[in-house]
Amino acid sequence: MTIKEAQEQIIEEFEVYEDWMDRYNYLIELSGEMEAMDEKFKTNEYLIEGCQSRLWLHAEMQGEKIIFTADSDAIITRGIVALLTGLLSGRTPEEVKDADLFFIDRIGLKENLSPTRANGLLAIIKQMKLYALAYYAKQQ
Amino acid sequence: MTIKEAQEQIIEEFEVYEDWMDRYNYLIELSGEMEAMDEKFKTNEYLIEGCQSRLWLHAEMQGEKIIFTADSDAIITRGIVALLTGLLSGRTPEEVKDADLFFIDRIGLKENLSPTRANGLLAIIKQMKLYALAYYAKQQ
Amino acid sequence: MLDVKKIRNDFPALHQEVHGRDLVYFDNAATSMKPAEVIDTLREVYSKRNSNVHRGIHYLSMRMTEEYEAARRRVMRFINASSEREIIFTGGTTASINTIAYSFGEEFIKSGDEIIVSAMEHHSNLVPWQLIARRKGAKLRVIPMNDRGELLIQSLDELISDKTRIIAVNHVSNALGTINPVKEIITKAHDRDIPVLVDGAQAIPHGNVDVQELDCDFYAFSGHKVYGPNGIGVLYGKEEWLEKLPPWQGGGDMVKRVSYEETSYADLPLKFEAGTANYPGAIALATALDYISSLGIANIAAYEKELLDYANHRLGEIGGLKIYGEAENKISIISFQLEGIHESDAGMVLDKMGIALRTGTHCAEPVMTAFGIKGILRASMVFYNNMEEIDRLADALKKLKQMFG
Amino acid sequence: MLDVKKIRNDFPALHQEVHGRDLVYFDNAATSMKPAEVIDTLREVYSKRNSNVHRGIHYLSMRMTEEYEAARRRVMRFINASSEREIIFTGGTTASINTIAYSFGEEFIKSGDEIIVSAMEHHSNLVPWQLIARRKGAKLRVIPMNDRGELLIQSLDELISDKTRIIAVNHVSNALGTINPVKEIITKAHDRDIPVLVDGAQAIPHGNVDVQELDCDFYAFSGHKVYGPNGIGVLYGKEEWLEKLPPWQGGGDMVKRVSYEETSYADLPLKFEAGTANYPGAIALATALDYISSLGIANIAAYEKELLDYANHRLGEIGGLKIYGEAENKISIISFQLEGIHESDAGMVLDKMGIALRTGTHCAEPVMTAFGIKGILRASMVFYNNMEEIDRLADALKKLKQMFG
Ligand SMILES: Cc1ncc(COP(=O)(O)O)c(C=O)c1O
Ligand SMILES: Cc1ncc(COP(=O)(O)O)c(C=O)c1O
Repeated sequence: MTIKEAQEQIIEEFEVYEDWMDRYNYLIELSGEMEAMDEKFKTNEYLIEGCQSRLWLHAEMQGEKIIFTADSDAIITRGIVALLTGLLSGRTPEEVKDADLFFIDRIGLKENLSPTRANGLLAIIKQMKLYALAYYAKQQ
Repeated sequence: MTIKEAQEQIIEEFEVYEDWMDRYNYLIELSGEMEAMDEKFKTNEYLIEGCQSRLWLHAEMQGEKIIFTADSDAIITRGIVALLTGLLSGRTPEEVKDADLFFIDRIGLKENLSPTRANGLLAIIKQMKLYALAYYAKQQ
Repeated sequence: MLDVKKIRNDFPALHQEVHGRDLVYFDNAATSMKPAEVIDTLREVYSKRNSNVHRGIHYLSMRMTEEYEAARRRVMRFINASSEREIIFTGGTTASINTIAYSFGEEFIKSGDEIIVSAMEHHSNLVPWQLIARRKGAKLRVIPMNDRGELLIQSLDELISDKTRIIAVNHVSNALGTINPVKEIITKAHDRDIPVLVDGAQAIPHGNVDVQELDCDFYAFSGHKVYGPNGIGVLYGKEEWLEKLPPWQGGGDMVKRVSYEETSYADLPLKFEAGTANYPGAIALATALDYISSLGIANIAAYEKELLDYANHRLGEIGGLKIYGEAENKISIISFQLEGIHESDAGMVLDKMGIALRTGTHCAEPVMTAFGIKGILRASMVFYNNMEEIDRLADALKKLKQMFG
Repeated sequence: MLDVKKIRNDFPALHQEVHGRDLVYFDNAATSMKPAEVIDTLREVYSKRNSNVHRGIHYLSMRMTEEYEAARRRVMRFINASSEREIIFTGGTTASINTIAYSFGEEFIKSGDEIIVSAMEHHSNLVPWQLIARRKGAKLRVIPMNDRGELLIQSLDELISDKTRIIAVNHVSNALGTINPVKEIITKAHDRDIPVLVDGAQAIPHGNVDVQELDCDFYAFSGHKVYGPNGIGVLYGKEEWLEKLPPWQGGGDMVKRVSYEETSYADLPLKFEAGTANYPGAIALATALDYISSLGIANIAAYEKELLDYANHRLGEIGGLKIYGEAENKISIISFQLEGIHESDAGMVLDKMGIALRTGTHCAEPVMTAFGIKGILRASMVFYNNMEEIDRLADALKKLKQMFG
């Protein structure tokens, strides 16, 4: 599945739920399914600034692919992070750096987060892209 | 004529004029009729504070009576001052100090002056009464 | 005593839906809704009587000036100040406190001096003092609190010293709801001739404040938290203090005589009111104060106590809910956390259920630090809230626990 | 171009009687009347959407925050700032100028330094600089003017020296109407790396202001003079300057992290916005700016020029009437005296004829001193005024002369 197809699938899943309470429930579920991050990465070095809740992101290359692991002390944030790592982890740096993340607007994610979380969302995406760019540059 | 009677007369004269334009005209007339103050008293010493226009007041005893002379560089103020000196000059200190100046409220003078002038009016009356009090005390 | 149903009709903003649910507005400590009278006053002033105050000698300006000065007297009466010269209109509590921090600070605080604040100050009554302390090389001392969120004012006996120049303390804590014993603090301070500034932002809306009885030297509050508009606030100061202090801001209205060489300042209160006054705001604030006076401050306080008791009761049923701030004496604010649920998750979900409350540090980070937490949820209730709304909150919190369970 | 008849209907306060006569409102430089849209915006915000901005994560608070930040961007576009980080909401021009006088002054002005102002400053752009000069032991230097009320800016070459730290000058004089050549002043100042603060209180309502084109470092104006509400104003500052300056007021919203030991400040623009924002005021101000944009600033300026020309013509007929301020380049303000008639007599009688204009020193005492007078009458006209009103003034002045003749 391409990143584009995977996003279509997310959108479909979200559209099943009429209201945001159910969507939050879905995000909570996703959060529950996501593996916990290795505690050793939960340090300031991996912390993303600008969120009310704390949010950590780690990236490493395994072969040709970037592997993202992430975590948050807030469950809904963790659910969103699960969406993002599910979407982008295990892709090539090139795929990640070029990805157009249209699902965010389509499901109205930003509007339904608090401003600091919307900021956090943008910050984590930016950070993912930065990692991808760095690895991509290294590959060239 | 007592101060009270003189005030009744002022009130009557004002009531002849229906609107304040005419009353101002009347004050301008009074100003024209009032003798100019001796220039030597137009100094800071005799200046009353708190007016937009300048206002001087001088008092002296002639026999048993206080003689007030006053002046202003604004004509309407001068007219009001003429009213006041006309009313209080040539009275005994006791009369002046005890005078209840009801005509001011009755003709709505304060309401129809600018606030700084209304202040000036209060300030000059206060000053006149202070003079009267001082002379009265001396007489005792 | 209060006819809350009727009162709610006075507040147009209460009657709206949020995410398809009737709004429950429990964010009153952040800002209050406004009664129609206040909103109408603003409209009337701007559309019928508007004109700049002071110095004008035309009718509209004179009338507006009178109205503005009458508003000052209405505020004076509301807090029982002894003279209108003691009432300064500012932009809000923050501006009021900064006025004193700068003016008093420049005149009376020097290197090595000390300023006493409490462990539960809002940033607005902390940062201005930090700034002046840094400029002058002075030090902040802090009145500690216990784990119920009550100040340990006995400690004042040790904190106060010959170096103490001023004490700045909140009357009611916005984060914990604690009503502080400011009168005792003031008495202790005055024993040593130390003036006291009281941050009354959260006190004014909830109980009778009598500055003469308190004997405070300065008292600050905001319009927008007491059912009035934004951009207006009050600084009360004892006349003898205000006379002694230098002006803070320069500009129109605060001067008597100006030349390039020499400038003299206006008399009180104008000495501290530089620039065009927010007279519509001041008049609407006076309307707000009259409005709550007409309801009866004692009635308001009594009803809000009922709200608090009921909320304590209903929230007490919820397992894993921990309340922060359990002072003997508090206003109708409940700050809490749900075990295992991040406050921002909770706030976001409650929002979707139509319940507006505040999450985070509430501009009182040191309070959070003291309790070893990063943030809390705060439900702040006032006289137009009712028991059903508290039920809605309790039910929502139960649902929340299931969701995140 | 402008349909003044229709425009007048947008301003409810214009339609009233004073002393039994239709109001002629010529006191616009003191404060402007407000279009219904502005008044309605305030009502709507307070009655439907009110909620405190920033930090809130509930719907109303988030939406209000967006609206507030959108207002900031609307202001940014109006003056063509390059970033919303450069737009700081304050209480008004006076507060804006004091912000810079304190913040810049504390950081960059020391004993022996010089601050340049002009001979026609409003007290709000003079007293703050006097205050900081006194605190720091600095000196004020003054750009002189000629007897037409035009600044002699060649003299800047002599005034500017290595000691000059900042130049603070008004864009348009409230007392004389002069439009000052601020761009030239700024160019001269920047040649020597000296920043310039422009007091734009009287300029913003009357012509296009483009801060990037001017290249000014700071620009200040008030809401209430530009058809917006009181209690709100703007401080524009170049980002690079605002980054360098220390915060002025301490409080909520202007901090990032707070503890009793250490506090770090928020990013721009919030670093300079301590305390609860006047968001209703900011939003209504943006409405006012949009309103005049929709009329077209160029159209406004052109029509106001017509008003000025006509007023010059009609007042020119009156013997013994002396106009103060005859700059080549001026806005529709006429300041004048009638020979032998005290301005306060004249103002009082004009008031009874329904004409509201201002008398006195107009918070610009040094200007009066320069002309050797104690005060003047000022008729300040804007786009909702019309030729008939000017006729009424001219006729009234003739009548006045008879009365006092
Ligand atoms: C040129 C000028 N600067 C500054 C001000 C002060 O503005 P405000 O009183 O709104 O702060 C005014 C208006 O009074 C003014 O005309
Ligand atoms: C206790 C306390 N002090 C000061 C403030 C600051 O008030 P404002 O933001 O209206 O200036 C607040 C409110 O935020 C408060 O709750």
